[in-house]
Amino acid sequence: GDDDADTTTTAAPSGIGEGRLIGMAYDVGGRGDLSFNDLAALAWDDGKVTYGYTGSELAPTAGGENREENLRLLVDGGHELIIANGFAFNQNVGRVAQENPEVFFSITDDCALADDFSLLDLENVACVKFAEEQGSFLVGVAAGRTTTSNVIGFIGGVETGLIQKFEAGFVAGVAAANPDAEVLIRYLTQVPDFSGFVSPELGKEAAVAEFEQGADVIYHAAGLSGLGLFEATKEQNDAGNAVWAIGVDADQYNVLAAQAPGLEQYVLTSMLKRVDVGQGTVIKDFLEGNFKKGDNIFDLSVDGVGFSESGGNLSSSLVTEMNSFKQQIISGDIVVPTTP
Amino acid sequence: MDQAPAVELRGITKRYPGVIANQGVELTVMLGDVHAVVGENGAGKSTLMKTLYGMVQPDEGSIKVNGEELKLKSPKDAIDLGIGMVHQHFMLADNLTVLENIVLGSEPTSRMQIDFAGARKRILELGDTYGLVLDPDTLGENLSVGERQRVEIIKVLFRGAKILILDEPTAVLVPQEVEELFGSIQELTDEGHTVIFISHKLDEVLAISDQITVMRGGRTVGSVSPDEVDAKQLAELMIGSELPSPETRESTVTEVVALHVRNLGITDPTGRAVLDDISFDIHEGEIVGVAGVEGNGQAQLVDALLGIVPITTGSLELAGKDITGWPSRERRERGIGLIPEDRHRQGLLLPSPLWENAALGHQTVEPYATGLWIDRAGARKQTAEIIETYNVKTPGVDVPATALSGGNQQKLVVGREIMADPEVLVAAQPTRGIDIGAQADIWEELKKARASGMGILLLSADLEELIGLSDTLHVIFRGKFVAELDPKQLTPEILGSYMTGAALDEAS
Amino acid sequence: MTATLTTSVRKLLDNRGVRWALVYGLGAILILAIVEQITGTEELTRRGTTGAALRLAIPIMLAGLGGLFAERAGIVNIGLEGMMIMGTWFGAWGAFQYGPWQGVLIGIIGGAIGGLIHAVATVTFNVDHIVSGVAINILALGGMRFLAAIAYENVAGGSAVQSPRVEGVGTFSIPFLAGGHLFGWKTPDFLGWLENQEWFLFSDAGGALRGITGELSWLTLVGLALVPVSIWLLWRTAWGLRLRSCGENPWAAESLGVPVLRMKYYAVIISGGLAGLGGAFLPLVQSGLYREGQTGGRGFIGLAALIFGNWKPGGVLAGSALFGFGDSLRFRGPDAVRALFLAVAIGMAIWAVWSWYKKKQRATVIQAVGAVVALILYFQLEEVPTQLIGITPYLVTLLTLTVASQRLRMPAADGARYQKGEAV
Amino acid sequence: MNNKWLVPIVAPAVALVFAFAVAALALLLVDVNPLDAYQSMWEFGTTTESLISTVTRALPLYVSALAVAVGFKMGLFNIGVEGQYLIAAPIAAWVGGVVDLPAPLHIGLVLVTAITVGAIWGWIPGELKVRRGVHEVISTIMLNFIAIGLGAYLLINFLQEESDSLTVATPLIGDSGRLPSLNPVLEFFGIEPRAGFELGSFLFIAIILGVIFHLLVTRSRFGFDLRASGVNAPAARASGVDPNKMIVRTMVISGAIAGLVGMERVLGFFHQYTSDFPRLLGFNGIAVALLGRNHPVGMAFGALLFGFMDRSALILDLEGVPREIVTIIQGIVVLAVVIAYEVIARILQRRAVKAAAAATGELAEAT
Ligand SMILES: Nc1ncnc2c1ncn2[C@@H]1O[C@H](COP(=O)(O)OP(=O)(O)OP(=O)(O)O)[C@@H](O)[C@H]1O
Ligand SMILES: Nc1ncnc2c1ncn2[C@@H]1O[C@H](COP(=O)(O)OP(=O)(O)OP(=O)(O)O)[C@@H](O)[C@H]1O
Ligand SMILES: [Mg+2]
Ligand SMILES: [Mg+2]
Repeated sequence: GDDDADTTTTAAPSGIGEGRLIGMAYDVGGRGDLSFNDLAALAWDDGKVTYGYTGSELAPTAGGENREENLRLLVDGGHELIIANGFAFNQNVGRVAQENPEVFFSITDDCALADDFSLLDLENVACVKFAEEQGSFLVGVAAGRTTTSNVIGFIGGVETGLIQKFEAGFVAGVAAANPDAEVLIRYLTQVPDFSGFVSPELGKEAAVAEFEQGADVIYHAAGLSGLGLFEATKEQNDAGNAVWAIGVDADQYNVLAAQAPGLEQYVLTSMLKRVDVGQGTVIKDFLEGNFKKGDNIFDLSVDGVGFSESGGNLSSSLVTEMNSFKQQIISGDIVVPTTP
Repeated sequence: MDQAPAVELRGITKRYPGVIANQGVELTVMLGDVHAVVGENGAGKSTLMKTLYGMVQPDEGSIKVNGEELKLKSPKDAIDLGIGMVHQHFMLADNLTVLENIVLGSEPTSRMQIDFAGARKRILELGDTYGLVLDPDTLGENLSVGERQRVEIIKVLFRGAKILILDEPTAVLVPQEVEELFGSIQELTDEGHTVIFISHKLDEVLAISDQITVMRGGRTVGSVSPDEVDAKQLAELMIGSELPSPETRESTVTEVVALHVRNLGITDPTGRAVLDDISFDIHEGEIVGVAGVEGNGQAQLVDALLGIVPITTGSLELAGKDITGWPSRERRERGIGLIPEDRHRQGLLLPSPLWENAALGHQTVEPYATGLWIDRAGARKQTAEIIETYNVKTPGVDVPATALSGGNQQKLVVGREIMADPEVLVAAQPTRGIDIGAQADIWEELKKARASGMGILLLSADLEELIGLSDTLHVIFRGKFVAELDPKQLTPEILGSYMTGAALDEAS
Repeated sequence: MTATLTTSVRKLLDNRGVRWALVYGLGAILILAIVEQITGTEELTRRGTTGAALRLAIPIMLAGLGGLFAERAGIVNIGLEGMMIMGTWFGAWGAFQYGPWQGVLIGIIGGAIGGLIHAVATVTFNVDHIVSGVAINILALGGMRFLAAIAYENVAGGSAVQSPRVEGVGTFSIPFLAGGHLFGWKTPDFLGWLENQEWFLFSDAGGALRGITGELSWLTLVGLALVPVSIWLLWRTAWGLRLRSCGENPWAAESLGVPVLRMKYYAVIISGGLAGLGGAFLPLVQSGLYREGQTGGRGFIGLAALIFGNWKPGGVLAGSALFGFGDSLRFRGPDAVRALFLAVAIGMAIWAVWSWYKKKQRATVIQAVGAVVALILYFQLEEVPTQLIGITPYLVTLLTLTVASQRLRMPAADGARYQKGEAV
Repeated sequence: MNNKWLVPIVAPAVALVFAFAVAALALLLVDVNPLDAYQSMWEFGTTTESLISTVTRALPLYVSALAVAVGFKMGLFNIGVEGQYLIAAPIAAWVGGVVDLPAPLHIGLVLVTAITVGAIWGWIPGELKVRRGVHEVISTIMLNFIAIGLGAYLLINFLQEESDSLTVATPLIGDSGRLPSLNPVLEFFGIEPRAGFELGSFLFIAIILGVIFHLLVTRSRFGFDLRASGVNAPAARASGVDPNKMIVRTMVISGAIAGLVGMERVLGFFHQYTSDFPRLLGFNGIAVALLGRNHPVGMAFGALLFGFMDRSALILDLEGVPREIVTIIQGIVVLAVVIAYEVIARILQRRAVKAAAAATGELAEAT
């Protein structure tokens, strides 16, 4: 589902952003996390080229304490639209957006919230949300069809509600395709320890354990820690066991081919969570004067989530089956659960 | 003979901040001699010896060894020249074996490893030759004082030293052990070694040395032959005046029991009794002395009286009250004072101001405290009074305790304990390591306190002091009180034989 | 040939440390095998479990060995964490620039630089060791962040907080035991075969040993080799004796012509180098890249392993292994963790019986209580909550220390401020 | 005698200059003009908003430093402040969120809860050290990790309030449980910070804690025992101090103060505990304690310095200068300051000894 997604963002008139300022506030990890920060950066960078706007980007410290300060700095810097890339910004955006009604904000994965976590309905905040469970369902189907051992692994980075959405969708997908298959579920760390998203060594040990327990396909929703899964997958294959990994967020076949060549061929598919599409859409809408407050849902129907076919590891029959599940989800015949 | 002297020190001057430890010191030691260096505390003996051993670099002066003028940059240089030193304070690592302690720094190696077998053999040979028996594989911590001494000497011999410096080797030994040591020294000089020997004990010096150098106030006062002088003359050379004595005058002992100790016993975690069935009384106005070789339970006795270690058996009564279960704080508040044996370890807060040091041990009572708070003004005033009464030489009450000389530190400790007027004062080594002048002052204060009705428990390694000050004298041996002696009819030799257990063997 | 082999094996067995290691090792496997029978899990003695345990243990052990060298020379090194951080950055950078083994070397140098700073502060300037160590931890964090920002910010796959992927040092299997290659010939995999036989105890032992003999990283091998090397260096050579004497009684050492200050410098620099190696292990073996915060407190845990191991190399290894084992179980599901509590209970019960036999009443009581606590945990926790799985290794370490800690003995002059010529 | 005041000023000043100089070299290496960088840091850092932010950042650091310093004073190294506040904060915040009381009681209850939980978490290593000889450095390290895990367990299973949000958080504390902002006071003085920057009244709590710390340590009998134990444990013991009680009490007090570390954020800002609550305050508190030499005023300056640097560093990102330079400065300052103190202390010690020797006339006697 790559190609249609790109067309949605590139059709805008160029030059409409000249002289305007759009700011980017990453979440912990910042640019270079090979994951959703990089995807947001992609949208922002592309937009600069396409529309001609400028602006600053900021990343918080490792603990993330200064998220709100970063937002305020960007406000002070005169940015008109500020992308807050991560659900952890929800209350921060809630406060800053109320204080600065003239500035627009776009949050990835969540909405502006009041201090008591009630939803704030603000004119100047867009909520970019993804139906991760739907995409995960589809790769779950791929896993269920591919496994020969009927044991499938899931590795979550940190046990948060967000990652549980991935888990729930994936497990449902596996069950739909292969009711006999068992899914092993491991989370690398627990809140408030968020290092599970950035620890390839933990990802690797979890993968090694699941492979040893019989899994032959493992899906990860663990950010950078997923690198460990890919390494373990390669080692297993080198040792003669045919096993697969499923990537997340970006098309990890392509990412690995560029940055860790040699690992990509074991990527069965990736669950695409198109943060670039989501934020790119908001940027475009904003510049065109069509800023849409509140929920901007990116699900299968708009190719906000999906799966990748890079590497050609999915058989065409399987792709067909996945696409048919996709249609059933879009049509509402299948409702994918969001909690395990 | 025109053979060059083994050691020739000329014009050695060493300055420390505020002190000139050595000033133009001259020392000539002939080959094969036992050469004694005497002088009161702080005369500069150890400094001079460390200079010869390369541990201290002199500011001025020259060093000749076997006729050759040299610069000694570190002990390594001295060791290479065949000089060895046994330090005043033993230099042993408790957690290394005797063997390791001895070979350290001069390890025989084969194939990149220490040749332990070869070293062990050498050590046993040396021990045989000089009568220094040792087990090379015990840990340093398990050694008695005498054994430590032997290890130190073998250390030196192991390095093939021809010139041995022994800095106060007899201070911690009982007379019988001193005999053994002197036997070994004899063997050494017979073999052509040169020995430099430091001691405060003039009879020893006269007995063993071939030549004596006297130091006073950092300078050499002269060099004499033992045939020319007697102990009294030597002492006068040392201090420039008559020897004071610790003699007490008339008895002040009363009938009132200040401290009543019954069947006191302590067992250590391994089940060994370190104190066993100890009973004694201290009356008001009485000094009770405890004699014993170091490590026979004295430290534990002090700790037990102060409540620092729990006792296994027995009971304690202070002025008629049972204090067996009291914590040490309460005991101190209710009248047990302590002059600890090591003032730096147990008696002082070196970096803290004098007034805090004066309050130490009395920080919960007036005038140092009011209620839950420290009374800083009161404490300062009291400190000034101690300084005044006990003649502590200091610029003020706010200088850190480190700034004071040892003797003045000790006077402060003695002063604060006596001024607090305890029922019972535990005085451990009250005059250790301080010079004769300060020593006499402290003896005087202890006598005064006794006269005022204080009960005093005196533990000392100085047998003269014990015999001179005590009204009653107990001998402690392997954690037991083995004899009660009358100090009036006692010589250090007899006392020494009790302390080593020799007299007991004869008796039984 | 066989004669020399048997004599060298016999010589090895004559060593008390080796004998005890064998006894403890086999005892542990026996307990684990019994627990597996009782609980029905198979995770405790799987090769993956022990393999992961070893991988997780090595960086901790290297930090602990680093601490050992420093503390044996009398310098407390709480800056191990910082030196490890320097090792991660330098190791990854070296590998990125030049290649994996150069990375190892540069990682060691990076850590050693941290050691040098600690030595200057504590040995030359006599700064309190803890203070200096804490400062180095902060400095290393900031320094490596800064270096990462300038080295990786503009590199594909890198950023201010992480390096691009770097190549690791490769793995190795022991021939015959784990089917390693010998001159290109793949030898039989004896332990792997044994593991699959389902013979009680033997297969468990086979699995557990297969994990620590097969697919080892070369760096793991280096790390393991450093244990006997350290023992040899510290307890057999003159240099080692001198170094230890500085931690036991530097004044005595000085009086015998040992260059105490220089020895302390050596020790602390080596300490840093070892911690650096432990740090470099993370990018080069475990994660394939440098990442800020990657050490995750392993330096501190290394310090704990050092104390746990009573300041002895074998003890450090044992402490790290225990920790690594607990840590490896958390990836193997809640049942495995729960089973571990049963193993701990049995172990402590045996220990209590031993103490009772030795007539140590207090120890018996405490160990028995420890056993009961572990047993209660085992029965009460139907399934260990996921949030608590992660803390298992810390809990087990703390519990073990609480039960054991009386026999520890640190170097007598550890942490003492030493100045030349101040000997009394 | 004015040495007494000179040292604590000169040593840090020298260290600061040195640290900024080293950092300047690092900046030159990456082609940044250090003077420009420092100037923009200064300009940004001294705005009203930044100053408020500086104080806000300094408050938890200060409390954390106090907690560490209590231990340091007797030679106990409480590396466990981190765990103590991270276990105290969620529980205290939860208590604040589920009760409803009149304002002072409400706030008081939350504070007391935090103190109690922190004290318990500090008591464990104290008791383990005394009873089982477990070194406090290891036990507190282990307990830090355990606190984080246990905190997560409690938060997720018991303390969290169900909401649609992905953020896990305790229930919001009602108005009566919130510390008021001091901005009205600032406005009274004509200072009107922009919205979003509030000077919290936790400031008063921190000041009171500092005063209590000072009285406790330097004026009370307990403090005397504490310091004596730190300077010379055997001497303290001989003076009647029970070292075991002292260790336990000190760890409990240290833990109690540590429990308050998170309260500025809980009561003054978040009004709840969330899964992304600030971490590392305990470790940074150690640095501040070292910087301020365990002195309440010194630590206040140290905390403010760290706060100022953290805040002013934010501008560097916008200018394309690596913000990490500030952490380098912080690390160097801590190391340089202890070295500077050591060197100056040695010089002074030498002088004091000389003066005392002169007074006793030993000098005259020897020459
Ligand atoms: N390292 C030092 N720093 C400062 N002063 C010192 C140092 N070593 C010795 N002194 C001083 O030098 C003087 C001589 O000391 P030394 O130890 O040589 O005396 P001594 O004759 O050996 O005394 P004792 O009989 O007590 O052993 C004393 O005043 C002592 O305080
Ligand atoms: N009696 C014992 N009971 C339990 N464990 C023991 C016993 N003796 C030795 N060990 C263990 O075996 C290991 C080696 O100890 P051992 O003291 O024999 O080695 P070593 O080489 O003599 O020590 P070092 O090198 O410090 O002299 C240690 O980890 C110790 O815990
Ligand atoms: Mg002397
Ligand atoms: Mg050994």
